[in-house]
Amino acid sequence: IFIKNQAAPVRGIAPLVTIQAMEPNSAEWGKNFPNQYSTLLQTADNKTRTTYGGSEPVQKIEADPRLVTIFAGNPFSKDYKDDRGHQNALIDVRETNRLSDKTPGTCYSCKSADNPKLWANMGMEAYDKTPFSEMSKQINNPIGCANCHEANTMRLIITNPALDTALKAQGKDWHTFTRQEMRTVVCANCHVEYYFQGESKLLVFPWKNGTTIEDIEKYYTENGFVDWTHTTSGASMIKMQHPDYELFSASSTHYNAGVSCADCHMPYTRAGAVKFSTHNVKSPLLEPNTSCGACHTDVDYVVNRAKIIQNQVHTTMISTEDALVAAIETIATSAKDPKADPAKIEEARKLHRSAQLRWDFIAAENSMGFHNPTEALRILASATDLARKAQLKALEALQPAK
Amino acid sequence: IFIKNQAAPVRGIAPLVTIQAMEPNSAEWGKNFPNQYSTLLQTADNKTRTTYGGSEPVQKIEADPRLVTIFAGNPFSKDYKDDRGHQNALIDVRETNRLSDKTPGTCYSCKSADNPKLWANMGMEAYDKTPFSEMSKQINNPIGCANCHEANTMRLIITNPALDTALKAQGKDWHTFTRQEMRTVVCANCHVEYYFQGESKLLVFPWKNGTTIEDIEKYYTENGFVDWTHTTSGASMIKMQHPDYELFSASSTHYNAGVSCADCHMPYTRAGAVKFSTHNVKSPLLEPNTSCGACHTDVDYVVNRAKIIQNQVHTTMISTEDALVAAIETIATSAKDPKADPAKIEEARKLHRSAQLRWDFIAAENSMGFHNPTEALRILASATDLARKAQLKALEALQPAK
Amino acid sequence: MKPLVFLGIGCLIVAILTGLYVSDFTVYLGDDPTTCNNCHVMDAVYEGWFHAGHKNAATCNDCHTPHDFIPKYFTKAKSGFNHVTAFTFGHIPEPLRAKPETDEIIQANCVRCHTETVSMVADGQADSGRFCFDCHRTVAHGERGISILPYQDKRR
Ligand code: HEC
Ligand code: HEC
Ligand code: HEC
Ligand code: HEC
Ligand code: HEC
Ligand code: HEC
Ligand code: HEC
Ligand code: HEC
Ligand code: HEC
Ligand code: HEC
Ligand code: HEC
Ligand code: HEC
Ligand code: HEC
Ligand code: HEC
Ligand SMILES: [Ca+2]
Ligand SMILES: [Ca+2]
Repeated sequence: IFIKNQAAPVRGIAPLVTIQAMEPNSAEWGKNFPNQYSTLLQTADNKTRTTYGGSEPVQKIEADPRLVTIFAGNPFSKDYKDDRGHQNALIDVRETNRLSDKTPGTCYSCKSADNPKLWANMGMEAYDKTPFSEMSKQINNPIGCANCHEANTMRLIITNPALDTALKAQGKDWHTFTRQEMRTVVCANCHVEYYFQGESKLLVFPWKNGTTIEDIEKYYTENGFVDWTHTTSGASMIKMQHPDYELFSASSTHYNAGVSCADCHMPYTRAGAVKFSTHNVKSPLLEPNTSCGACHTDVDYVVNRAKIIQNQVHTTMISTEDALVAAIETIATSAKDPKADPAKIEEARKLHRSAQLRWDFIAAENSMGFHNPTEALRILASATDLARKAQLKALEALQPAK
Repeated sequence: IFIKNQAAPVRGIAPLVTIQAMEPNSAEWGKNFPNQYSTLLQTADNKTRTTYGGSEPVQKIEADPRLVTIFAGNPFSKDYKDDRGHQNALIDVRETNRLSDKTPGTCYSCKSADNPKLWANMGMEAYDKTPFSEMSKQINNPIGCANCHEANTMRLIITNPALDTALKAQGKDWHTFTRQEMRTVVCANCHVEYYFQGESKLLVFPWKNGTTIEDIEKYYTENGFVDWTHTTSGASMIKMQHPDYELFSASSTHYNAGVSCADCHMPYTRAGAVKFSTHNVKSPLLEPNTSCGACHTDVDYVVNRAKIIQNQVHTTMISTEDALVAAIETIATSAKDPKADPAKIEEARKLHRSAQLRWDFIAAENSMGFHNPTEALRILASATDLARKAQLKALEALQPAK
Repeated sequence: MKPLVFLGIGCLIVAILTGLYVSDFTVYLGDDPTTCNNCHVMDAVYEGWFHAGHKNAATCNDCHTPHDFIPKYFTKAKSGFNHVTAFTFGHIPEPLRAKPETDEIIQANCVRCHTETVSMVADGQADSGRFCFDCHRTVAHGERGISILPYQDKRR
């Protein structure tokens, strides 16, 4: 059966049924592509944990109580779980304690295959303005084929208008990207830092100045955006969210070498004699032979290096958190002191904001630094420095002027 | 069997003359090995600078005046040049302003091919006790074949008794090392952190607990060694010196992959049809095609990544230096204050020592972090944190006790 | 009884012959690289070899089989057996990886062709514990991840 080379028609894409443009139901697409569909469904049931990742929805604020102080006043201090497979996106966004009456429809932007059609029909502005509970009625499918592919051609496309806009703002047009670039950029539909702009809660990616942490900080400073006010330090804060794409693409070893997200998270697998991209997207450390083994001969060696890197980043991140907690507490104490110089307290708060958004860029990113080890450590080192400077400034506020 | 499958005579080494054991004069060895000898001589004339290295004796304390504050009280605040090729070792050690009347013979340990024979004849203790100016009479040859090779067999061997002892203290015997391991360990004869033990100024490598920075700090804390007392902060300091081997071997990407110092710094070159190890040891960034090119096809890509890494490390290192300078000045100010709590000042000084020996581990290392990027950044991040903590402790010393 | 035994033996012979026929047995006796590429699981290594430095210098067997007559055919038979059984029964490792014996064979072949070049450095003074292709990682099959993964274009 497998013996000879298979004839071309059996190997390629021979569609059985024609798919409607932006079809929200992945089962329909699955009729043509059973392997991709069945592996997509497997993301529902992944359970294994790795040292710093995996698919268990571990409650992070219990695992690391510093986070409660660090996020004081923000919904993330109430509920912050590790992410799991794409099939769970809808369940998880509906169940999180971070929701409130004011949650906008925007929160569905990265959770459902219904979006492309809804955005096409009602426009993103209208979608984002609709309250979350209201939008729920029209959202029935978790992440699926329509989030990443054009129907029938199966080309990778950008489906989230916010990404299209953000790239345009940088003078980039994704239609000119190579296929290998698309294997990364398609993940940037969702795995990126975002904020809700203005009253209409429009989804925007803060990339106008570029995508490094310094560029993003500059963007928020310029437009005056504030996610929340820290209830202990009083600083105007930014919450970073999953900047996987931004960290990875900041000249990391793998990015510069032309490696894509899909190379590691959707490696080619074989079913019979056919090779296809597994759509069971998960931690590559769970199956390093298929994932890393395609490029690295000595898989034990690279997995071991990955562990060393993650441990180095984790140790450093914990030191940064200790510094942040110290800064927050010192600012709070100084601010209460009637003799404190208010200008200096304000400077200390600005330093707290700068420190924490840097730390969060690495903490909210999902690979414990592996996606870009040296950049992660550079950023954490400067976050620690800024946090300690915030603490020093808060103490200075109590010194009599000379 | 296949690796060693050639009969000895065909192997190309057909000695013309027999060499005396530990022959100090490389020209003698050169009769048998003209390629190795002529490339060794080339290290005399290298002049090109790279962004962070190369072979110009740049005066570091002029390039970066923070170093004057950081090394206050130590000879390195007077003269601290970038290193250059092996042929210059003798000239440079004789000309440095770091010498004084008290300089012991030990300072010649890593500068001359005369050493192996002298150590064999007079013993290392006697050698090290002899004043530098006295030893000068017996030292005529710069670094040469006898520092790395056994005569005639041309086997790589360990010639510095201090290294032999240091390895033994860790339960290691270099006679069991593979050839590939020797291609790294032979550099550890010299490119390692050392100190002068006791009155006799015996050369010792502080490796009993291991070779990470934490192990080395523990060693010095346990045996109470102090290099000098910082004249501004008053702390008991350790000066780190060229821990190239220790940083590289701390599970770096290349070390873990089995790459050796010689692979990058002595890459194979061709003379006619035959290839040999170039003995013109210098920055691999000067000839990356030979150095990196055999393993990495895309040489521009790796050189670019090396630059990015070095820039990240350099930026972080400068922040650490700023933190150290702030700590030093704050401790000095507080220490002068009669109201200061002396116990807290002492704690601040200990923190200063811990911070600075970490920073120096990376600053005195010669690759601007490239030898082990993540470890370098991890160490700098913790150095910054410790320096800021020293500063905070010095301020705390002035607070009235609660 | 007897006819049954003959029938059994006959079937066995037919089965073996069919096996040899469908697995294209005779091609394994030659040195043509397209033989190896017969299995499309080998597409990527074939493509890699085709685009890398040795295409004009060495075929698969120049590197992958020993060069004395008997070991050569022994290796061919052994790995041929592995290949066919693996392929027929679907035990195809993911990804394909050279076995330690294969590494030794390749190394010997590198040295066989490049004896003069490496005469000064491969002098066996101590076991270096590594292979030519630890440094020359791309000479045979091009860049990994580009060649070993099928159907991919490179970004730059
Ligand atoms: C070179 C391989 C590689 C590339 C390329 C890569 N990743 Fe990863 N990714 C990893 C590894 C390794 C981890 C850590 C997994 C762990 O700790 O279990 C990870 C973790 C993650 C996680 C968290 C997984 C979990 O277990 O919870 C997400 C989400 C993720 N990556 C998304 C991305 C995105 C988006 C891109 C592209 C922008 C990308 N990755 C590129 C290797 C890679
Ligand atoms: C439509 C939005 C969207 C797109 C496009 C998307 N992701 Fe995700 N991804 C998510 C969401 C949402 C989750 C978390 C789901 C949950 O926790 O319920 C997630 C989770 C993950 C995880 C964690 C899985 C686990 O088991 O812990 C990985 C890894 C991941 N994504 C990688 C990728 C990669 C690689 C791509 C591109 C090939 C990609 N994602 C494209 C939205 C998206
Ligand atoms: C730009 C895309 C995007 C938007 C907008 C977005 N998310 Fe997500 N969400 C993701 C991705 C990607 C993941 C998986 C990676 C991670 O958890 O860091 C995720 C994971 C989650 C998870 C599971 C992990 C966890 O954090 O507990 C929840 C719950 C969630 N999102 C809720 C929300 C809510 C509530 C909003 C609106 C405030 C929202 N998301 C807006 C992309 C998005
Ligand atoms: C999270 C993003 C994402 C989702 C959701 C997704 N795909 Fe894909 N798909 C990819 C990527 C990335 C590739 C690799 C494309 C390439 O190499 O050009 C791919 C490749 C494919 C291919 C080409 C053959 C292969 O396996 O490489 C087919 C067919 C395909 N997907 C079908 C589907 C179907 C059917 C669904 C829904 C059941 C689906 N995909 C859902 C990202 C996705
Ligand atoms: C598509 C190819 C590809 C895949 C898949 C891949 N890598 Fe790499 N990896 C590379 C390239 C290229 C480099 C750069 C070095 C080089 O040129 O050899 C690299 C470098 C590395 C390094 C050295 C960088 C450092 O920071 O120490 C590590 C470690 C590593 N990879 C681990 C992994 C792990 C773990 C996985 C799987 C999760 C993986 N790689 C998957 C191609 C890949
Ligand atoms: C993977 C390649 C590689 C390995 C292995 C390596 N180095 Fe280096 N080394 C470099 C690079 C790159 C630089 C930076 C040169 C520059 O900045 O110009 C460097 C710099 C140096 C310098 C300073 C050179 C100068 O230009 O002043 C010294 C000394 C040095 N290395 C010694 C060692 C020793 C000793 C070892 C083994 C313990 C070692 N190296 C291992 C690549 C390597
Ligand atoms: C006998 C002691 C000794 C040994 C053994 C030794 N070095 Fe050096 N090395 C030195 C000294 C001393 C200098 C500085 C000479 C000067 O600046 O005058 C130096 C300088 C260097 C430089 C800087 C050259 C430049 O142009 O900037 C490099 C690179 C280097 N060594 C690498 C190595 C490597 C790799 C090995 C092992 C193969 C090695 N060294 C073995 C003592 C030694
Ligand atoms: C354990 C070996 C070792 C000992 C002992 C040693 N050196 Fe060096 N020395 C080196 C190496 C290796 C280098 C090149 C690397 C570097 O400069 O960091 C070097 C470089 C130098 C240089 C040129 C670069 C510079 O720093 O200006 C001078 C001068 C020098 N040493 C003087 C001395 C003096 C004085 C002593 C005694 C106090 C001494 N050395 C003891 C190994 C040693
Ligand atoms: C700084 C240390 C050092 C010095 C000094 C040194 N060598 Fe070497 N030499 C090496 C290393 C490392 C190798 C590589 C050995 C291996 O691969 O086993 C080597 C290899 C050789 C080889 C084997 C062939 C080759 O090129 O790889 C010969 C012959 C040789 N050296 C001769 C000499 C002669 C003659 C001198 C003096 C003129 C000398 N060496 C000085 C470190 C040194
Ligand atoms: C003897 C082989 C060899 C030599 C010589 C070599 N490398 Fe590497 N390099 C490797 C291996 C092996 C890895 C690990 C990744 C992998 O498995 O491909 C690596 C990884 C890297 C990486 C990714 C690691 C990171 O931290 O980002 C960079 C960058 C790199 N090398 C640069 C260089 C440069 C620059 C030189 C020359 C100065 C060089 N290499 C010389 C074998 C080598
Ligand atoms: C019948 C299909 C087929 C043909 C024809 C074929 N191979 Fe393979 N090859 C495979 C399969 C399946 C594997 C994986 C099974 C294994 O690892 O033993 C493999 C694995 C290998 C390996 C890695 C495992 C090892 O033995 O080190 C090498 C090398 C190899 N083949 C070389 C060749 C060469 C050379 C030829 C031509 C003379 C060839 N193959 C012809 C199917 C084939
Ligand atoms: C110039 C020598 C050379 C030639 C010619 C050559 N190979 Fe290889 N082959 C190698 C080397 C080297 C490796 C890698 C061994 C390792 O990394 O352990 C390898 C590995 C392989 C592997 C295992 C895959 C892997 O990445 O480990 C297969 C399969 C293979 N070769 C098949 C072939 C086929 C089929 C041909 C002819 C089209 C061929 N080889 C031609 C030297 C060669
Ligand atoms: C059948 C004989 C033969 C075998 C076996 C062989 N080579 Fe070669 N090799 C050649 C010839 C002939 C050339 C010159 C090719 C040219 O210039 O096009 C060459 C060129 C090279 C080159 C320089 C060109 C390049 O691609 O970078 C290197 C390096 C090399 N071989 C290494 C190896 C290694 C390593 C092996 C074993 C994995 C090997 N060779 C096996 C015959 C062979
Ligand atoms: C330590 C890394 C390393 C190892 C191991 C190694 N080589 Fe090389 N080889 C090199 C470098 C570097 C060059 C480039 C020399 C030049 O171009 O000046 C080279 C050059 C060559 C060349 C000449 C290429 C040309 O362009 O003409 C051949 C042939 C070769 N090697 C074969 C081998 C063989 C066979 C082995 C195993 C016995 C081997 N090499 C082991 C690093 C290595
Ligand atoms: Ca997860
Ligand atoms: Ca230098």
